[in-house]
Amino acid sequence: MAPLLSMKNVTAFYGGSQALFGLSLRMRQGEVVALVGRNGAGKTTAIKAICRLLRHRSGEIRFEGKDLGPLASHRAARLGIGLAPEGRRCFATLTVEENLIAAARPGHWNIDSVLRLFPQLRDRRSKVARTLSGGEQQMLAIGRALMTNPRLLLLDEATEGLAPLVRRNIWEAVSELKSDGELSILLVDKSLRELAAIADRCVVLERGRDVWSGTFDELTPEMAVRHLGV
Amino acid sequence: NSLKVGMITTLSGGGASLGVDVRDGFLLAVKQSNNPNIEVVVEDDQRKPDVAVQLADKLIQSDKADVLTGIIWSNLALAVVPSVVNQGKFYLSPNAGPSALAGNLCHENYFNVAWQNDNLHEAAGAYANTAGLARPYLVAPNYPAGKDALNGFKRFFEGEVVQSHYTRLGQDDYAAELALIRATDADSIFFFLPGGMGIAFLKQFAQSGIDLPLLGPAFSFDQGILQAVGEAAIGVKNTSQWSKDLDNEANIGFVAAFQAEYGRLPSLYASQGYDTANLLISALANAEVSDADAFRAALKAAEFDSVRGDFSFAANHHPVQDIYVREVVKEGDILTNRIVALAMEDRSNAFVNDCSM
Amino acid sequence: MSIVLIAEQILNGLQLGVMLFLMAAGLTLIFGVMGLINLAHGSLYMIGAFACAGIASATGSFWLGLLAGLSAAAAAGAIVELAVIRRLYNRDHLDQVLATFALILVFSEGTRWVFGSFPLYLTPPEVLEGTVTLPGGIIYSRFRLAIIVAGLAVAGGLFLLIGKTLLGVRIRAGECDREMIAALGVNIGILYTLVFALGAGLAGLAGAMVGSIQSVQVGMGEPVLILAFVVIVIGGIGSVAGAFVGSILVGMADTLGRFLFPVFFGTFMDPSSAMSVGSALASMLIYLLMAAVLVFRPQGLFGHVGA
Amino acid sequence: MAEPILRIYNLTKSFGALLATDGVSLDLKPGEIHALIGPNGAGKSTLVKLIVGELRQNSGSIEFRGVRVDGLGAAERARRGLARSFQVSSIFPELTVFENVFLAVQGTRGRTYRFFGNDISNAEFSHLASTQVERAKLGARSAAVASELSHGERRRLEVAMALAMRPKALLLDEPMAGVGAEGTRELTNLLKEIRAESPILLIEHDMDAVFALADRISVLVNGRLVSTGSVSEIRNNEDVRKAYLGYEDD
Amino acid sequence: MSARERGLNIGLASLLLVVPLAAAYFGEPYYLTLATRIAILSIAAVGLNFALGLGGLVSFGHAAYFGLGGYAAGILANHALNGQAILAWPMEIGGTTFMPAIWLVAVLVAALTAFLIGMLSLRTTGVYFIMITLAFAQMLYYFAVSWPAYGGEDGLPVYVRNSFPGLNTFDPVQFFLISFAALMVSLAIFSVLRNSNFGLALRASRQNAGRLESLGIEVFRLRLTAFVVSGAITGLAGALYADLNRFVSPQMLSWHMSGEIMVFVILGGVGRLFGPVAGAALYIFLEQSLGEVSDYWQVFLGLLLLCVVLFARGGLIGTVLDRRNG
Ligand SMILES: Nc1ncnc2c1ncn2[C@@H]1O[C@H](COP(=O)(O)OP(=O)(O)OP(=O)(O)O)[C@@H](O)[C@H]1O
Ligand SMILES: Nc1ncnc2c1ncn2[C@@H]1O[C@H](COP(=O)(O)OP(=O)(O)OP(=O)(O)O)[C@@H](O)[C@H]1O
Ligand SMILES: [Mg+2]
Ligand SMILES: [Mg+2]
Repeated sequence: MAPLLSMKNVTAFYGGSQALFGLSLRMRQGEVVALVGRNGAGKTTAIKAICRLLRHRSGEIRFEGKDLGPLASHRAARLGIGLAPEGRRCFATLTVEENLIAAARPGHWNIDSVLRLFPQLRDRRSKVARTLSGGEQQMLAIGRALMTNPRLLLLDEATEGLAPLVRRNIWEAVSELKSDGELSILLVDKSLRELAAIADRCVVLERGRDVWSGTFDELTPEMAVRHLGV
Repeated sequence: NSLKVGMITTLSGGGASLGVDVRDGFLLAVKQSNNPNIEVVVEDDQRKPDVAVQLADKLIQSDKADVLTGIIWSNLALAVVPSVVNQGKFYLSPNAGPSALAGNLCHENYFNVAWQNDNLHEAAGAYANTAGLARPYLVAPNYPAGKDALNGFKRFFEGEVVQSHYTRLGQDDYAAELALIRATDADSIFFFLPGGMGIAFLKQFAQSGIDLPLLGPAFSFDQGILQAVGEAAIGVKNTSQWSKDLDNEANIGFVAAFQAEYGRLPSLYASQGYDTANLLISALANAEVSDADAFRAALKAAEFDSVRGDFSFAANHHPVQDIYVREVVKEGDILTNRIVALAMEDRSNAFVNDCSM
Repeated sequence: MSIVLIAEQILNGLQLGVMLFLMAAGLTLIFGVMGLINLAHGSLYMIGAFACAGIASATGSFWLGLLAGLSAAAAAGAIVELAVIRRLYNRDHLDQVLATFALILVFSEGTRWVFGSFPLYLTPPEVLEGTVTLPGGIIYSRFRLAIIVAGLAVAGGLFLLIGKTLLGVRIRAGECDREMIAALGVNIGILYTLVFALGAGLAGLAGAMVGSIQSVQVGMGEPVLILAFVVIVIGGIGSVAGAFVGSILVGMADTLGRFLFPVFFGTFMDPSSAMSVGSALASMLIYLLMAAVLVFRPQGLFGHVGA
Repeated sequence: MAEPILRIYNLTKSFGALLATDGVSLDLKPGEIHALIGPNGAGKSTLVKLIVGELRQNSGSIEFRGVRVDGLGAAERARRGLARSFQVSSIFPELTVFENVFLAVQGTRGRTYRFFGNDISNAEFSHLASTQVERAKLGARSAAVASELSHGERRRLEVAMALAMRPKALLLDEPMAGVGAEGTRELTNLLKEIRAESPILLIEHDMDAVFALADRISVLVNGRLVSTGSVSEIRNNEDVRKAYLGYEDD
Repeated sequence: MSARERGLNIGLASLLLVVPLAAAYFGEPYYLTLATRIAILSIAAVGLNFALGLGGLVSFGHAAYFGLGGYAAGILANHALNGQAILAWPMEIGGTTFMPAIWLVAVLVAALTAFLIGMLSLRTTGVYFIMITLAFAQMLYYFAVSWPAYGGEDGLPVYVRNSFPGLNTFDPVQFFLISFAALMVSLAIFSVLRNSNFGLALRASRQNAGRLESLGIEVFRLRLTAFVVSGAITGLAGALYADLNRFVSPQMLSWHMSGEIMVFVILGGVGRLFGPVAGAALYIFLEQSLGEVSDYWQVFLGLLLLCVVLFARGGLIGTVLDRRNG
């Protein structure tokens, strides 16, 4: 079976400066993979390349065997890639509800199920996103990505700024999704402890390359110190 | 005996049609003269005073023009003419005739071959007397030429002016003004609204249901824009020193030649450009431009066949000419003008005495 | 000064306002909703008027002309979006200013090239000619009434489109973050082309209608453009309701100013200076109005803080 | 006991019907780290904005170094030593990292209206700026244009700018967010160092960091301060555990 | 500023100085007038570039300061010639044709107006700012058009050129040199200010105003200062322009003028020291040379400008520098 997502030797640049130096990565259907690495290691860049917000220069990115290289980002998204981006990027002048429906596609996730996941958004349905608190915006960004009913969900620091309880709820929801085996998730997050509890596998990035990959059990403290500084 | 003419006129943008006509009339006359010694350099002033001033510098300094001409708009003329004549060059105006240049700023090297700005308005006032229009409502834009226009109208008018209404320059909606007119007891309307303003006014007047005789200077009823106004203009009286049906040999020849050359009927502006060129050609036949005094005298003599018939210069170098009343009529499919009356005979201008030349 | 006259002037103000709204509607769509400074909007208005005049005189039917005006402007808009504007979304607003300034030159002089320097003939259709008498004895032009109706219809339609449809939501989302809405799977490119064409078509419609009672000539779009900008800034950028209210305010202020200022100054000045001071002030009035609104509400009447 | 540097009293702020800050009283004493925690939307950032003057309170007062400052503008408060970092990084994208930090020095020193010449050549000022760049572990990126920074690097820059203001009181809005595990550890050490120079009001959702640093913790829920206490008090407070921390066990 | 950019600037400056002088020497004095025009309009654009390029204040009303500078010069000269006092009370103020005095008045009048307009319009941002600056300029425009005392729409002819001690300002070469020197001075001011503390804060205010406030810098005051400086420089250009044309008119106050000044800045490269010079020079060069090609030359001008926007990012200066960098 073709992997859900495969990246081979991907390089990418911002203008003249290189950010990815030959990154490779494979994900199976239903898998939850954590992408970890120091600040500036290239995690976000990898995610941007997958959803075509940044064109890679060389290498290959395939989703379900289909080459993403020539696709515009809306085409890639329609293949089933959903993004909760770093820095939230909610549509500031739209209401919560409008944010959610703007790019919704039919499926398991709809307004009701998202609001069940984030009850706090329910009271704020008709508030414009700009006036939400940081955490509320973060919830909205995740909810918005879910509303596209993706098969691959990209969560880039999606729990940043969320209260511990909310974070727990999200992780619980993620494990539920995971147990359905329908949704695959590529995660970037800072708390290794929390990642370890839910991710199947972890890929360590350093200076734009994947330097290690394996389960969290295999990630020894020495390696964690060497690659992640902890 | 050669002559270099620099023509600064408006060839681009909204006001280009006037400049194009002046240029075409002028060049037609030059062509007809078969005089290889006349060279004309044409430049586009974009209707901007600063551009016009710099073009004048260019024509004088680089092209070494002896005579300048071509400017359409009074404000551009005021910007350009004084510096041109102060540099010892001649300027022949084919259109603009602001009062300052006829009065205190008059100059021996400046000749106006069209009219003093007030002339057509004065004629309208004079005609209103004879046509029995006793209570006209006057409309003009709020700028110097607009004020001159209404003052010109009142100069010979003997009745009672209901209102002198000034609108915004460039205004294109006249609903408010028309409502005001409807609410007065005016018996006629005199308006000076050049260009698109006049077209808009006439169309809206036709839609307003107001039924009063209209009177205005020729500018809003000239050949070029009459078609755009359409039937709304039929029957309107307008004053002009020229009309294509003026029955003299020069004019008949001009109208035919212009149509043959350009495939359209000539306009007032074309006739003025044509006359300007012919004046120049006649002067050149009698004097060399290098001899300024002789050339000036030759210009002053105005020994050319004007398409207007009799033509001579007053002391301040502005025309003395007849001014007619025309009526807009439909000839076949084409709207045009027909002379219906003589409004003023041998009209000079009101500023002769202000000129100390 | 009679009641009828005042009523008629109020109606005139309303009508001028609606006329401005027809123009401002397209602009607020492009400008407010898409976040694009389009100086060439006036040119699209001109294209609408010229196409209408051209087709109306060729076929003898005003209605065909109107259709032609709308479609020609929409088509021009779509072409402009695809060829030029599309490349400028990610750029500084200033690049858009320069590009659309260049487009004005191309369109204006191009139109003159094609149609000549003289104004064109365009007159309202026969059914809308003449006047009707409204209750209270107000005599009013049919065509102006028709403009009021058309403007109200456009206002309603746009309001629903932008405020109540998914299309509107997506367009506004695109204005906040084009990249993001694309990353969520929306083809924002084609949406923007459509919106731009729609805005352009509205400008064309305005040009065709207004051209029937004004002058169809090169450069006719520029003064209206400035007025339309004034309108949407007063109303608050991107708000259809704001554009509508702004239009009516500007229309009223302009008409009533022209009408009342001379009367007002006439109470203590001689008539001729009252007329000239009054009309000078009237011509500044809408700018005064805009400045006043912005000083007290920097985001316009219906705008959002920070938007 | 030392006088508080910052004391807010009965501060209230509403957005329409929503009471975002509801009669909050709080103080910050010299040398302490006072953590402010609470669920998302509790009003923590709003409180910071009120203190620094980005928002105007509906009622209540703010006293800073013994003087009422609630009538002053934000810039004036900043010059008096109230420094904040932003929850969502707020930087000058086209300036370099160094220039970003340098502006903080220039601004708080009131040196902006120097029309001729600049203070970058002034050793004292530029040293001050580069020290903070180093402290935030951005030394290698000092000359990079800020728009080229990764998210975590921006978060660090955010903190560096706040430090460069030579604050008398430091209000940090989720400084640990986005900097990663290593960054959190580095920042924890840095804040320990800084508390001597300036007391810190720390807003954080990273409880490990909060528990490691805070002298006192206040809990804000729905705009109201529900409790204030030491780390262990809060940690063991049943309500807080349930409503915010979300762990029944530990 | 990179060494490359510095080199390019020096090249541009010398070109602007040498070409017209050489042309005049070889009997084409008109190029002097043209170069003078470029120099003066560049000054106006340098003024705008200060507000727009550094401070991000997109003023669509800089014609106001340009025109006021022009009218200041025109009115002073006019009164000097006709001998009437401008103000009879409370003290008698007459006109003058003494250039430095005229410049001073022009700069002060423009600065004062910029201060007043800035006080009101700097409350707004973005497009609202664009439009409110336009609104104020339009008010002045309509005022000038309908105010009869100084010519209204017809404008105000000056007839002579004002005098500068020790120079013959009627000599095109000398007047060009005066204008060129004024341009260099305004560029020097721009450059010094840009590199100062003030300039850094101003550039920062364009990128993120809210953040600046939290660093202790009042954005409003900063912007107002920049706006006044900007207006003053443009006002000086207006005074020189009046002298170049020996004529002022409301045209100088019109929105087209504002638009043109802005086009110069964008065309040359926003925020670049020599952007306005490059922009004005190219625009005026095109205007001159395309006119020969066709009556419809503006179509070609438009198309060329379009190409510049689409393919030359960062204006002329930006593009030239990028190319060289490879
Ligand atoms: N400008 C505003 N207009 C309306 N409501 C606002 C505004 N700013 C904040 N709010 C609301 O006030 C409440 C408090 O927001 P605040 O940003 O202070 O929360 P917070 O405690 O910082 O949360 P988080 O931990 O998620 O950042 C939220 O419900 C938010 O939606
Ligand atoms: N817009 C940009 N322009 C130029 N360089 C960039 C840009 N964005 C990121 N970079 C650089 O690319 C590299 C990788 O950045 P990326 O954002 O992928 O890191 P990251 O692993 O997500 O880090 P973080 O944990 O801080 O979010 C960094 O060196 C960063 O400086
Ligand atoms: Mg990242
Ligand atoms: Mg917060």
